[in-house]
Amino acid sequence: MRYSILSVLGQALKGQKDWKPVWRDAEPKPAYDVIIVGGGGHGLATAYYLAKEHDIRNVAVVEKGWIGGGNVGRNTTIIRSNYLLPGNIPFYEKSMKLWEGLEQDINYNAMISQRGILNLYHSDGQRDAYVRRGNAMRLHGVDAELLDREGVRKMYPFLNFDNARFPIHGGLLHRRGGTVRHDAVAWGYARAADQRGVDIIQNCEVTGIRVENGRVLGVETERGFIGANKVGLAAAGNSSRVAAMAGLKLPIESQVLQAFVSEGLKPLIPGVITFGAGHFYISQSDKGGLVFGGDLDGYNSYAQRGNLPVVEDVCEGGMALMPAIGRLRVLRGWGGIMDMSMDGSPIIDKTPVDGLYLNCGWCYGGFKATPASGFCFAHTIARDEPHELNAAYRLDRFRTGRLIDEKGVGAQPNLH
Amino acid sequence: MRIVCPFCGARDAQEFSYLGDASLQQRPDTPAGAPLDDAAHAAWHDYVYLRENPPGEHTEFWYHASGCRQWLKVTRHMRTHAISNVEAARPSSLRGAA
Amino acid sequence: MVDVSIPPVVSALAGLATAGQRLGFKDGEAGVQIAELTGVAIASIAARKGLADDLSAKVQTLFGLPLPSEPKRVAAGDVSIIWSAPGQWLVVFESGGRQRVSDLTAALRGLASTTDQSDSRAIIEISGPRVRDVLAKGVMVDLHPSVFAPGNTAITLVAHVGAQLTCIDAAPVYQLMVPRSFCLSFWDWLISSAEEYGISIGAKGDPKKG
Amino acid sequence: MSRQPNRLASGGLVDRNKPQLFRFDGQPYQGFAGDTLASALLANGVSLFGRSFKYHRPRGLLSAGPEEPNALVELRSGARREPNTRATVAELYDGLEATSQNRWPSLRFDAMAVNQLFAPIFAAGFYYKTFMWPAAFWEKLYEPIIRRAAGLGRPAGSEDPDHYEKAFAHCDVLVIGSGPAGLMAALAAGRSGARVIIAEEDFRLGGRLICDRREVDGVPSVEWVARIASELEAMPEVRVMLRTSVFGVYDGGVYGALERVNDHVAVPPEFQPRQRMWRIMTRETILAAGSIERPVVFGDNDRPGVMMAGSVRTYTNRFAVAPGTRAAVFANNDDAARTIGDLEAAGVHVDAVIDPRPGSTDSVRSAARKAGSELIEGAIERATGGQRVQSVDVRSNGSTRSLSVDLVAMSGGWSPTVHLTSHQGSRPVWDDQLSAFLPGQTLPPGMTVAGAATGQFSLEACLAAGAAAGLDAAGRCGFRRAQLAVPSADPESTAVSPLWRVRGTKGKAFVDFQNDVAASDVELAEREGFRSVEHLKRYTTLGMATDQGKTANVNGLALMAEITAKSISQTGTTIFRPPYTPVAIGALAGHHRGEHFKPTRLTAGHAWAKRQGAVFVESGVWMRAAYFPRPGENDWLETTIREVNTVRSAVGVCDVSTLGKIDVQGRDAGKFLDFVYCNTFSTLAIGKARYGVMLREDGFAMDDGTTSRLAEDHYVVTTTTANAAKVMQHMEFCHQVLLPHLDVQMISISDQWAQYAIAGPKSRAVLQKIVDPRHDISNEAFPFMAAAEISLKGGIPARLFRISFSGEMAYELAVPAGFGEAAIVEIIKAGQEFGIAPYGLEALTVMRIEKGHVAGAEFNGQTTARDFGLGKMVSTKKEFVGRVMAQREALTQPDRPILVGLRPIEEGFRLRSGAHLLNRGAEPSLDNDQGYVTSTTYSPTLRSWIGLAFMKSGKERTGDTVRAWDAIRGTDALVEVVGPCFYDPKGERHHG
Repeated sequence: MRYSILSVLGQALKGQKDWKPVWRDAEPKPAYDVIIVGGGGHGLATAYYLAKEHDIRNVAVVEKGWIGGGNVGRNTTIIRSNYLLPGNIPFYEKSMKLWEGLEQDINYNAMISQRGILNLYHSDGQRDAYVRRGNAMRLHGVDAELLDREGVRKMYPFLNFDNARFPIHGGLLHRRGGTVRHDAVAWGYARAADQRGVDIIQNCEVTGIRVENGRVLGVETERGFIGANKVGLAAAGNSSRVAAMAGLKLPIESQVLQAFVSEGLKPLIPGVITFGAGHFYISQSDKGGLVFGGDLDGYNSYAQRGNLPVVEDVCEGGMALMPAIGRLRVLRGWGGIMDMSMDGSPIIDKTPVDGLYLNCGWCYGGFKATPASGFCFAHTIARDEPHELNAAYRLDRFRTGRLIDEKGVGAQPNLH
Repeated sequence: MRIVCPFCGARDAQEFSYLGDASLQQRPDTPAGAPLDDAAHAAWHDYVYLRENPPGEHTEFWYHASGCRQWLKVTRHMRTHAISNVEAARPSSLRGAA
Repeated sequence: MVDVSIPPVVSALAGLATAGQRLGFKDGEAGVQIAELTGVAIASIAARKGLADDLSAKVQTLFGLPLPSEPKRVAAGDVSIIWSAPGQWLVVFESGGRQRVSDLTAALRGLASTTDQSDSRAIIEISGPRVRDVLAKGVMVDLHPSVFAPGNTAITLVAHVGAQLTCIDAAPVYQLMVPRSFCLSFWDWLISSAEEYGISIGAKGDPKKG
Repeated sequence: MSRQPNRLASGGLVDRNKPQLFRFDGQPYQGFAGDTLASALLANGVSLFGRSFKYHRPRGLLSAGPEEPNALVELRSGARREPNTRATVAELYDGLEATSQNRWPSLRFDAMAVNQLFAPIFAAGFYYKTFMWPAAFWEKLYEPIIRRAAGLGRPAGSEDPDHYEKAFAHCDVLVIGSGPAGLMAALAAGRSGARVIIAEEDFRLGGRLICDRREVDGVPSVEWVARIASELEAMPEVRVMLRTSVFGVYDGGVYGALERVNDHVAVPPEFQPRQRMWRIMTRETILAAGSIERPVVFGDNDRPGVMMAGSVRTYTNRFAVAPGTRAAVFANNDDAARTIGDLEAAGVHVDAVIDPRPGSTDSVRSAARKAGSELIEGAIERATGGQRVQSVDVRSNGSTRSLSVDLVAMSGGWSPTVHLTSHQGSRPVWDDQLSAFLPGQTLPPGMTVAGAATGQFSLEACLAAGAAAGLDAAGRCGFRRAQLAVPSADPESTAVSPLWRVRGTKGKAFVDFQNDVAASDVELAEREGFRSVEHLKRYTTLGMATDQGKTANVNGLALMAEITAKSISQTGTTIFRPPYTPVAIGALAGHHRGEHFKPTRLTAGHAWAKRQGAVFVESGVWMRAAYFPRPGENDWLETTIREVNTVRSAVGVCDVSTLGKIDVQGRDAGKFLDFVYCNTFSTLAIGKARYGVMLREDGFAMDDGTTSRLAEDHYVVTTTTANAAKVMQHMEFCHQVLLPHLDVQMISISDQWAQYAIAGPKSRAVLQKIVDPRHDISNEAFPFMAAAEISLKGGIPARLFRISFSGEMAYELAVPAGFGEAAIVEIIKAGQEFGIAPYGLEALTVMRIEKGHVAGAEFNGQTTARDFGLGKMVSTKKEFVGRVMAQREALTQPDRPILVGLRPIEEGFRLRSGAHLLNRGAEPSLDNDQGYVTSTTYSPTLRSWIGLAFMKSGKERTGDTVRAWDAIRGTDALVEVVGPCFYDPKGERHHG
């Protein structure tokens, strides 16, 4: 049923009786044109754009648990396109443009809210680095403004301007950045893909990838073999594990990133703020919770939980930046497993195996990329070649040295 | 998380810094001056960029930065974080200490 | 030879507190005593490869002390030796000044790499009935007497500052070695952690020695 | 002043001699020491505590503990305001101020209650289906309204005035909870000699033992608790921690706990923290956290006056408060008997006991008979009344009748408090027998669970289980198990048969009270396919309120199971995550805020520079002098220009102590340095210094600095200030992991040496006045790049390096840090006659840019030695870190951006870092991007702004004019591409 004022009011009067499942809980067919491994945001978006942009509808999304149970359901909901390097800017700007039209496109309210992201700087060097970034963004028509200390104070008077260890000098403001209701992205794409005939198969873990003479034939699952002409892997967090089923070793480590939410509060923080002198970023959800996070725990892990030192580090950053939150309480913390790549940038590419495609290495930036990732991965699968937007996200860049290392920390994933 | 440093005893992981996959000890041996063939490039690519990343036990480098400044090889389970072995990266025969 | 025109060595804690001062909670006996040990000379020694045994033998003859092979401190007279890493130790001289380091360097040439560290650390002695309550606010290692007795030492992180903590008496009395450049921050933490119990500042050693 | 109308004449654990005055919504009240805010308000006849999240329905007390979903208030005021504080755990103190929240204008008359009219629309997940038309309205109209309506309490908008601490504790056995199981566990472990910590989140030990009227060892349970408490207090190795909530379980036996040191007073005493966050490291843990009573889901079960039966007993027994006058007891278990007895004892008449179990049970029947209460086999369909329950509709064998009561004590059975057992991923398992989730199979290592937390609901079982657990834990820690008799307890019946919801009820039947999730929302979620527990939670927000579903989760899951005709174990459960109860952010930060956020490092010359009026700047964790203003100088630039001119024309001195310094000794020291640097050091002559560049293994530049050779087997390495620690770690890796066979010893000497750059044509003259005469530092004896160990002022040991960052004849003089201040004083004294002046980081930067030296801005991790124009330095003869990867095609391609100098065409134009370079006439676009400006400065020497940049094919483009495009700052100016070295390119001056 299409969502409209009429249908919503109608159902209100009928006691919400006629709503149908938002997506079918499909049973696997013997074979598909394309199988997407991973029912997270990227996998579901890929299926949607395969159907919408390339009219490939005989598609299955195979998920080991329930859709949206991975990182799309455990992140800090931030979207932005404030990148520094040419390989990244056009891709993330495409993502931002897709976000801007998403709700009308899929008829689902994901509560996209361009509240603005402010990256604070605390030294001249940091300011200059942000100016370099801001200018790079402007070269591609992405919005970026430099605020001085007073400009920041006007926006956020309750930040620590008085006794800070690293005083706030100003910030780089990206007004089109903001937040999205993360779960709704998975559900909305699932609904839209389902409506275009895509099968969403939950509780069906992929246990193997069948390859013969260098060509993919399909996937082995808990529920048996499912054939496919093409298989796309979108299992960020578990990419190494899944790729290993096809004999691939990846330039990726799986690491845990924690995030936190406070008790519900009346509005305090209108936009998104990132601290430049510590690992801390924060926004406030529509429900009133402060959603915040910081650095990776810094070691490999497949356990969706972290440890206390990072919790403390994040809160130290929070108190240093905004001592007004001292008496507010952390309600819940969670950990997501990040595909940390060797240069901090993702991989969307073909693989040495015919018909097998790879979408991984999102580090902790995967959520904001969801629409463009699905869009580009769909294109790469449908056309058997990368879209120009993901032309830089090749697997061979580590060999050639065409790295996309925004932070410039080299081959050490926990520093990206 | 607590790591039992073979020299300092049980310490919070907070005192250590992480490098990762202990295969970084097997540095390719490419003689200087010799021309670099594809094999050499491939070997170096794999050494610098490819990592073991298993969901089970994993042997990795940790550095006791806030303690004895020794590089350690830690064998840890990636799902439980349980540590089954810790040893010095440098064999004791090559340490200053007897 | 030390020349009279040489100015005194200035401690990193100079001016932060003066002996006899009382800080924090005022009533009753102070919960902790804090004193800086000044006038010490410190050498770090690292065994040359394969010569650890010869080095310990040499040190034994020089000071009648063994080189601890685990995190321990041994002391005799005005000399103490503190383990600082496998094959590395700190030799602390409470008198005689920097000359002692030069002498040691000469004596150990070929056996050890010796480095003067006399100015690199402040040494703070802390004791009193509440000393363990104070240290518990930053020290992550277990200080229970059954596991951290006199002679035990630990290089560790204390309130974001790398420091070396040694138990030197069962009273208990602890010695903290803090990198010079971090002293102000460390002092801020120490005082704010101790002031609820009351602090009395003391003094140890002879600040005049170069 | 009200006189506590509902306070019982006697009994309870409150101190009637200590009256406490407090205010709620401005209204003054009186309570007693030992009260919670909840019990005190209840004693004063207050039944309306708050408003619900979505519908703003009037809400009263549901519970008496941390599971409370309804009675949330803003505690304290001003900067100390604490929103969402549970009245049920807020300890009463004299002068307490509390305000109700999430209502307007007042708690009684809340305009937002109109939401109840729209309840049919506001079903679960309705947001996702609407607010999309027209698109622009979401951010402009809908969302702002929703945000204002959402949220609960108001945060204080200003800095938290209290301070917080962290602390670390170690023990053999950690006991969590001090009910019967916890007390026995602590006693058993303590008597066995183990180091024990027993943590209780309440301000009294005892758990249910002080809330129910029980007998242990033949004495009233309250007395027994007191006896055990004093024995525990007397044990030297046992630490009893009251007001301490263990909130999280972490790897390696680490537990997070929050001690509320001073939340029970208006303001913390001087020198004391408000709260202390403990990291407890333990070998064994006994979880004795008890259990939480479940509500029953029936129509309008959220009316104030509808309370959990166990909490009703807590209020009557522990706090001596009568929660009502005429009660109905509605329970599916035999606790009903105790509830009836306690209410009657408190003078509250129980009109009816409603028991859904066919035939009820003997114990309930006899209790009802004794109390003269009518026993009704059936269920409550609906509670009626507005801001207080007035009656209940009871259905019994087919017919429904109304009973007028002002108190409903309900009980749906007990859910073990298993939260901490699942913090490491272990899922609780459903037990049909007990109709409860029990701890999962794989508990966190070292944890055992005892008592009600593992489904042992009888007192005797709890006492026995606690004792056994304590003895076993001590035993596993190597202690001899103490002799310990398990005390007896009065008999009881714990029979229960599940009742999740009363079917076919009218009105909203709430599952999650705080988030207003009703049974109908669970049904809708199922209808729309959100059947997995994770989807149910996320779609309906069930269990996501501040109580984390402590009273709601199990009922919600049971409902979903019922609707989908599955068993509860098939339906499964979400796992709990830390923290168990919400923890203040300030407590998790502790001491490290404001100026103490990170440590501050100071050089030995800091105090001196301060006295000279230096302006300091953060440089990593260091504070460095940026410039030394003099009277009459208007800004940093004017001062900096003067400092530069002084150096270029005479002599200046700069504190460079922050540079990392590493002492490298050993027979293989030279060989080792050859491996970590891209250029060669084994060939460096003794008494010489050399500039070196270090690469990462991936071939990009990592750090640079000068290294000097003091002896055959002794080098001193300097690193940049920023990378000191990183380089030390890297060098240790290279030695310990890659080249363990080398004889090399490394130690940091950064804190040992204070170091000053003395630069300018007169620098030697200055030094000659302080360096002891026996050291010849003439140009011949001590030329450019010479290094030596010397002495000053008749014996101050020192090291002298003839190196230059400024481009002038210059030296770096190092002295033991203890002489750091003395040395700078002597240098200045000696330099007076030559017009010496101290200079800071700004002037240093100006001069290094004039010389085209690379620094932090160029070492951005994306650049190579070749990009710096230092390709020639890179050895081709020897192996070193980064050698092979630096030869990859993208790192060597000819048009790769390389370091160039820039000079604005327009006189006086201020060139700024961060600008990008475009060819003249080219459209601003990423494709046309030619490079970017890394460092800029005003050059007093050239009387112009100048800059360094990385530019595509930069070398070939020398002489070209390009655009410095800075849209961020709104400038777009023409600049000439020149060589990176603006000053004395031949390098004649530093040769002196």
